[in-house]
Amino acid sequence: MGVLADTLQGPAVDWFSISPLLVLLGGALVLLTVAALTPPWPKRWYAVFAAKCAVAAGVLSVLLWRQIDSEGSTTLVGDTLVLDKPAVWIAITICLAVFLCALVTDDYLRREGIDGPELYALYLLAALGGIVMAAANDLIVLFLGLEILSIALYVMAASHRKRAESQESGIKYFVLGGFSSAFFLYGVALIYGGAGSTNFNKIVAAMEPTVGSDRTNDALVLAGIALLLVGLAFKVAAVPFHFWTPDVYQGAPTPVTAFMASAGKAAAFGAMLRVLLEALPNWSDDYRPAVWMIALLTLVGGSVMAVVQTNVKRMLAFSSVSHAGFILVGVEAAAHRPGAPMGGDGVSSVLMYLLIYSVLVIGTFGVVTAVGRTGDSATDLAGFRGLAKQKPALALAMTLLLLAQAGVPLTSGFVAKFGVISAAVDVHSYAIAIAAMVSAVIAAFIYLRIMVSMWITDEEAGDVAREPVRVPALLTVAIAASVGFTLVVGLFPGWLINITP
Amino acid sequence: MIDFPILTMLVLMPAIGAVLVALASKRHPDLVKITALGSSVLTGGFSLWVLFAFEKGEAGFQFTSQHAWIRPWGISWHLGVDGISLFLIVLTGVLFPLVIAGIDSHSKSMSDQKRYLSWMLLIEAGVMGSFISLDLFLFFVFFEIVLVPMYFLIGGWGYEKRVYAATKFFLFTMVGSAFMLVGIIATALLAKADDGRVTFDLIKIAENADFAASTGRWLFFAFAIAFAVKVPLFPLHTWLPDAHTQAPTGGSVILAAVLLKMGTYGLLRFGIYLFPEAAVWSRPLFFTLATIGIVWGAIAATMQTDLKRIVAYSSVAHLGFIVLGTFALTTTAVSGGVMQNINHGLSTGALFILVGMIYERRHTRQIAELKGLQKVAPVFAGVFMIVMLSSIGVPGLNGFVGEFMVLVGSFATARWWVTVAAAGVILAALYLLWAYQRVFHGEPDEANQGFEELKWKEASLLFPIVGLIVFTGVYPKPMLERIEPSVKAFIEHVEQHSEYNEPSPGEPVIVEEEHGED
Amino acid sequence: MELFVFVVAAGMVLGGAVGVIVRSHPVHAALSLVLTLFGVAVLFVAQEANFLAAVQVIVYAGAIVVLFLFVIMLLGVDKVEDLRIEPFKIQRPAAVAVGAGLLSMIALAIIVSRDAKPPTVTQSEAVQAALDGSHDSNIRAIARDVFSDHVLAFELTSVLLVIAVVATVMLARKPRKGEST
Amino acid sequence: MTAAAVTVTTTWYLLLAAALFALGVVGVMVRRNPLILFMCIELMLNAVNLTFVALARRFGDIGGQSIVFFVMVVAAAEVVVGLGIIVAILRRKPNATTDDLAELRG
Amino acid sequence: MLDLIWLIPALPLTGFLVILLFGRKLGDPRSGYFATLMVAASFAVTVGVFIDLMSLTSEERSGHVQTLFSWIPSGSLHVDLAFLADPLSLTMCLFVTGIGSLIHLYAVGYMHGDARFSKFFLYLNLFAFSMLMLVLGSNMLVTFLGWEGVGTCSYFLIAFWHEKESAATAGKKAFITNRVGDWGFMMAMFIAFWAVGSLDYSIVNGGGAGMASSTSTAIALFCFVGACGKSAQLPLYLWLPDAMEGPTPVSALIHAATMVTAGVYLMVRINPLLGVADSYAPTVIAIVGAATALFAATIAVAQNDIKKVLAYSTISQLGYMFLAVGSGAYVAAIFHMVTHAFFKALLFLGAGSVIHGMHHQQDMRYMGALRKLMPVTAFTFIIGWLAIAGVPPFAGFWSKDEILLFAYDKSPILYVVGLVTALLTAFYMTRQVIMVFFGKARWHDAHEEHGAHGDLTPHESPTTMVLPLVVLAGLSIVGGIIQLPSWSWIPKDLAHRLENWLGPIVHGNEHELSTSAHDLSGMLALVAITIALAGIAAAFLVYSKHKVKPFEPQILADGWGYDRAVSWVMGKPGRKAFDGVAWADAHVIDGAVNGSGSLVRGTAGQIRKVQSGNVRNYAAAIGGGVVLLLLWFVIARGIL
Repeated sequence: MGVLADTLQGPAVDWFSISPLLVLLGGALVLLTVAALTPPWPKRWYAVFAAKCAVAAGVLSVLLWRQIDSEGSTTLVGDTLVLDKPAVWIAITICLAVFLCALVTDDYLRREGIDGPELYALYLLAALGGIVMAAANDLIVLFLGLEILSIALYVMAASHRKRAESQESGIKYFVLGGFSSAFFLYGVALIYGGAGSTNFNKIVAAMEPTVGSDRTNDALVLAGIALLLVGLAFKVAAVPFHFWTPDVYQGAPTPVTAFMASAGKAAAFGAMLRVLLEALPNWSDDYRPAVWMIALLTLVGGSVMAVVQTNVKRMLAFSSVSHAGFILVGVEAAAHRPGAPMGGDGVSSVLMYLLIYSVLVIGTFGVVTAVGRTGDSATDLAGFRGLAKQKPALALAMTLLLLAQAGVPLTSGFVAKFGVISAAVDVHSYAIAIAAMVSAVIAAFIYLRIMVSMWITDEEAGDVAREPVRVPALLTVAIAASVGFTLVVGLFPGWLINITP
Repeated sequence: MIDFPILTMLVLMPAIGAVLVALASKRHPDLVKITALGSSVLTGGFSLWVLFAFEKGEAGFQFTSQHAWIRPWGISWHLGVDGISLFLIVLTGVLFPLVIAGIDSHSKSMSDQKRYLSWMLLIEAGVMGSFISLDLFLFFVFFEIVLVPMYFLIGGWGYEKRVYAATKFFLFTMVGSAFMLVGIIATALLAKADDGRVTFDLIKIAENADFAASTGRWLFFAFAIAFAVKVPLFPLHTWLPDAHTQAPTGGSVILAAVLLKMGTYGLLRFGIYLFPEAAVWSRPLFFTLATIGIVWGAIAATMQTDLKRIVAYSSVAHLGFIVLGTFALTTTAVSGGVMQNINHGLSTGALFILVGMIYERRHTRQIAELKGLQKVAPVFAGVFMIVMLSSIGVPGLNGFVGEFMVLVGSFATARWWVTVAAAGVILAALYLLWAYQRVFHGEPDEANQGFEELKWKEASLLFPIVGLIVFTGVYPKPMLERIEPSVKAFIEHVEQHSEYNEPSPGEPVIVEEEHGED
Repeated sequence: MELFVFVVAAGMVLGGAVGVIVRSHPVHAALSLVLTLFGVAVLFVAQEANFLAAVQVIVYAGAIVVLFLFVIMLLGVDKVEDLRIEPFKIQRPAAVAVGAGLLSMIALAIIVSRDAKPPTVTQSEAVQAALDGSHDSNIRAIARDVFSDHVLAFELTSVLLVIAVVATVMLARKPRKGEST
Repeated sequence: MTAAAVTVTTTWYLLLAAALFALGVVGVMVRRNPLILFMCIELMLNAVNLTFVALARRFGDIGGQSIVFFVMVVAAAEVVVGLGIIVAILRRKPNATTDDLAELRG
Repeated sequence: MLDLIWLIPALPLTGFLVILLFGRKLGDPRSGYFATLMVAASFAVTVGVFIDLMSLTSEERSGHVQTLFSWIPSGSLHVDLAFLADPLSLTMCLFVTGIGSLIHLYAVGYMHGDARFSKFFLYLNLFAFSMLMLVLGSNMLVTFLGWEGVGTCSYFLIAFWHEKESAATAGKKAFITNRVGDWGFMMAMFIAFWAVGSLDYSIVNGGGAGMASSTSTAIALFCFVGACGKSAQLPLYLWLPDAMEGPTPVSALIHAATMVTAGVYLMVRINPLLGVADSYAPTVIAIVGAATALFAATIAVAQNDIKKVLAYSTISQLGYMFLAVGSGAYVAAIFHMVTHAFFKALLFLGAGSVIHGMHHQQDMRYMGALRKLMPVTAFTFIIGWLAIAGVPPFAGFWSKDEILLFAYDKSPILYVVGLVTALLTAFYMTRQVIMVFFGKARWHDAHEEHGAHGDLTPHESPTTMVLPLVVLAGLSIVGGIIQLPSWSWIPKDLAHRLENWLGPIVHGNEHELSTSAHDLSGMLALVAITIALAGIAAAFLVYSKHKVKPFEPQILADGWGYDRAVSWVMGKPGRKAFDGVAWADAHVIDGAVNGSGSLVRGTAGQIRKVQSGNVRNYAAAIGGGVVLLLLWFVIARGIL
């Protein structure tokens, strides 16, 4: 009888604002369906297509950026997504990552004989999840984004059927990932219990009155925050939730590792900033010390653990842990100035770091991909021996990228570190700043080791017999791009700093 | 003339050269060498131009050029030269061509040779940059970037334990600069308070910002650690013997002659200049460390069995004098320190060259395996003797002038330390003469019979340096009158920003007329 | 009455959970899981979440557990896991410690904040209308909520399922020649 | 009935859920069979669901329930993928326990 | 002529440069003659300047400064490269260049045929230059320049035959021991500069009145430390005996006539400071001087090496000079310096001639009865002997007597010590003369021992060597003329010439003899003479007539074992300490550096065990993290 009376009004949807998501989704679906129906595409097409989708999404994001410039930031789809600069920034970062990873992946797949559209589709979908994470305005949406990204990554990690390591890394990542996201979800539940909603604005609103007054009644929320932190810390690979990182990074197909280290980290940190600064600004005093501690552990732990490694992928895994520590320093700095819509040096320094590091790490793993040779197994230091003789250009590129990771001036890495450190210093957390720099020195040791084996160590008898290192076209493009970016940003960082929100 | 960006050229010329060398084709080896030499010679030419165009009486910075680099962070490409940095530039400009032309890198292949040369030129660019940059950030960039080529130089062309030495050098120095980077940022951000926008400009900060005493001291130490490592100041010196010994001759020369000076120069220009109060406050510490360094380095040198290590440790001792003079903060002492930078560069550089030649001839640096070289190679021995005497600090050679000025200048403010430091002069004679006796005196055994006399090529590399050694020793006035005004201004700056007052000696009873001003 | 239901259901839930942890045979573990799931379903009903209760039984107890059993049977991985031996000495104490710590902390939090005034939650009028509606309000309300306030989340779940499909395709697809598993 | 004197508040449910969650955690840490390890994760998710539902009732908010609905989907997806990976591995080495899957270490 | 002072050092410098460039071409002997010519020319110039100066009144004689250029102008420190022409510096120049040229000439013969002939004169000229810088310097720093220069040259020349291990070592020893003294000199300069703001003698000396007596004392004593090093006084005399390793002309020029007197010169130069210094300062100097004199004399008694005897006697005579300085007898000090330069140079050259004739045999036990074979050498040597023994009217007598006179006035003890030294001096010199020139020829034994062949009969030396001997002999006879005592029978205008000449330098600070001493002077002279004769007589009894068994205990031969003690300290505990430092540097300091490195590796090695690769452990770690976080949030932040 009253059926006509209550026709459902869904929330208004500004399709343009979510167009990047749609492009990525569409791209993935096309790859899956069309590729499934058509005979295998000629080589490179899958990769190029995926790359194009990423570019398209990126371009749209840039347009959105313009729009924000003119009309300011808004929320979308019934308050569940935010459209603001950090969100778009992360989106662009992720698209860039997808673009480069696609190029790196192309020849890799054919080399390993597992060609096919699925992996690219997963890139795109994972990217979608990541963007959602960074743009979420609702814990559940954020959680779903997280799951999309994670599950995609589980599969990708396990996708190299020939290598037992690949599958082992898959299962490990999966189990621990599920474990930690259960914690995250429980955290969401507890916060829901305290705030009566999972929407950021509502949470802030609901908690406003209790702030300052007697705090006992939000113990639930505090417990929730703890569990949320666990979930996020796991994703960004912060000590002591980092244990999966080396194993997974080493086991996963190298291009996938690159994707994890770039897009994965970017999304996770985007989400972390959202949760801590947007949803829980009133608790900054509570979680800042925790973040501080985690940052310290991550910095030191990552660098120290890296020192004893001999497998380059593992080294880079630990170095990515210590990079996460650096970014956490920025987060800690940002947490001194919560509230104010994603403002403050902290946030921008983190965002800049994410972009720079993503490009950097993909380039690095790109080189590793090439050096890994067929079977993706020659990734220990010995694999790099005498690379300078065999492929001077490649060695030089790797050297530059490593120096950048070490934070040597005139490279993008230095700019990134500089930004984070100055953010920390600006809020007078000197101790963590110095700790960060010192641990950077420790980490530098492993980069030097890699350089040594490329440039200085003499080749041994067996080395000449090894399969030569091939650097196919698309991979070259990817590496060249990231090296170029590294140098340009290193020499003229002004513009980048200017545009970072 | 000023509108020609000559200082910028000092940095760019070698950098461009490095790139060209790297790109040059392997098929024209001579072309590679010529490119490298050409760019370094040009750079040297520019540095000499700076020297001659330099206004004598001027205390302030000359040839300054400033362009915004990273606006959002208030960082600019700000270069300038004053009396304190002038001769460091000239030394760098003159030494590099000599090293590039005169010292064989013993590269295995042509591509090796190319790499060697471009690393060399990169070092030159970095060193030049750090001597002329007037922007904290810019300085740090140069200060840090030098590590990389040096690392590869030691690691790639060094001796037995080269990788260990190179890594040690890289990480050790990096730890130091880790603190400095934080210090630099903190300085800039704290200085911001006064005038809204952030700036990394050395002069602006030094003139405007006044930090609370405690803050200033923390910041000062953040800087000082980095420089102390670079100098190297006892007890942060142990990277140096390894680096020096393992580096190829060219590397050792550069390392000793110019790289270490980035430390002493930094202490002066960035440490004390920015934080006079803290510097004055912490002088006893630095006096003590410097003095210990002088004695300790000398003693350690005496006991070395490796000729190159002796020279390396002698650097520790000599740099101790420079630090002592720098912190003594009297015009004479500071000028002496600045001058000693150059003197040490010349004499120790030459010593490393000579040791390198010995190694090339005998393929050993072990004193025990050398004997009676003076008999078979008297000229070689003679040159070695002159350089050694300058290093010992015998009057009439350059070493003495700086050393004496440092000591006499420091006596007023650091009496007891000077008393000890002066005793270090005895030790200098001890270890060098002992080494000389073991290597050059006595009857040469058959292994050393065939020791070649100094060749013309080698002579042409050494004689310019020897010439400078003698000239500076006999007639240092031209140098001093260019250094002095800047030093005076520097000390006035310190006096303004701290309660330190430069002591002046008791008034002479006879008026100054007797002293011919020229 | 309510108490009785809670106690029984709680018993099922915990009993099942303990079963999952201690039963050494995978199949038994799976069956204990079913027990837990049913208990949860009961509690759902007790919490007036009828629709969810139904889904719980159908999806979980039905699909998921069956899937588990299927895999167990298919791969014949029904090897009895000997729970008496534990390669890592500290593992179990650690497990207990963590479990106890976790439980105590959260329980503490819950108890401390039990009397806190629950925040006022306002339903979107569409949902409210559904709730006021006389018959099968729960399902209608969920439906309206899902398609209004949580529509994005709903769409995202679809993406999730797509990934699941791709995953199975990737992982299960017969390796082409040249590949060896 | 006298039993009605005692009212079952939301807190009871929350505590129960917490207990269930804790059991799940313990399970993950003690069981070696990947499948069972997996079930334990399911336990944890169920605990969360229970919490949501209880809270949803307390607030009279239907949103909580729809969240549970989504969680179930997530759980399903996870199971599918997880089982996929496990199958792939167990095909390679039957009866492998998680302890056997420790090639990557250090 | 006064403005030609610069020529005095310039000429030897020219010689140095020319020989440096063309030495090989000039060769042997031309380069030698050239060098000699240069020094001789500089002597000529000196004479010219000297005459100029003479013609001035005593007031005008002091403070003629010739500034070449400003050397180190920095801050308040202004050091010019300037020369000071005054009676003192000129006196020094005269005998430096005079005796210098003689010894150059001598060396032409002595070094004939040496492989590095020209190099020898290269060093010799450089030495002459440095020595002249030392004495002519108008400020302490220029003096120091020469001071170090002569030190370096003596290093070169001692180690001239560097193939000989002992020679090389001796050279090194000399340099380093001198460095110890230089430390004192530098300290003195530092204090002086900060006291008066300049290093010019005019200002430093003039400022003496103004500054605290403690300051002037410090300057004076630190200078004395330097002097001890240069002039081989206790405890730094060690290097001089070893320095005999050098060619004999070197020993004559550097280690007898000129360089070693630099210390005395310096003390006289700063006599105004000594004047205003605390009274104990001169006393210290006098005591050290006297002690050294006696100490060295005792050692000389038991030496068998012809040059070692002379070396110790030199040390002893220098002791006399410091005794004089300490007693305020600056003129006497200079007087003795000059006479000593004459006769000691003579003796050394004589000894050189003997060695030359004996085919480099230096051990006196293998000599004897040489007076027939080397008449000239013997004759001149005997004159030198009489001079040093203090037999009138030879030069040595007058100077030594005057010193003793002042010593007596300072303190009887010092006088007695001086007297005993005089006795010993006469004794050991007589001993030497007898062993070398008289008695029976013992040189065959040596040759048999050394199993040498051919005709090794000693022979007289060539003219180039003999000529200087004769000249010096003449000077040793009449040298006393320049400063005769004011005794009744001595014409007034002959007496105290040197004193009047040096008046402007020392007036006011020269000790005024008490009347008692003045009256006693004749008496004391007689005592001195008897003592000298007694010494000679005793030596005759022992060594010629063999009435008494010679008393030459080993302890004396070893120089009281002082040298050995010092080298033991340097060798054993000293070396230990050095090794300790080196060890600490390598293991403690660098150990800390490398240790921190291995610490990181170690911890990493431990942590990686946790990275076991097992999922359940990782889960446990995560769980632990969760609990910790909950502890923080729920307990620390929530409930507390």
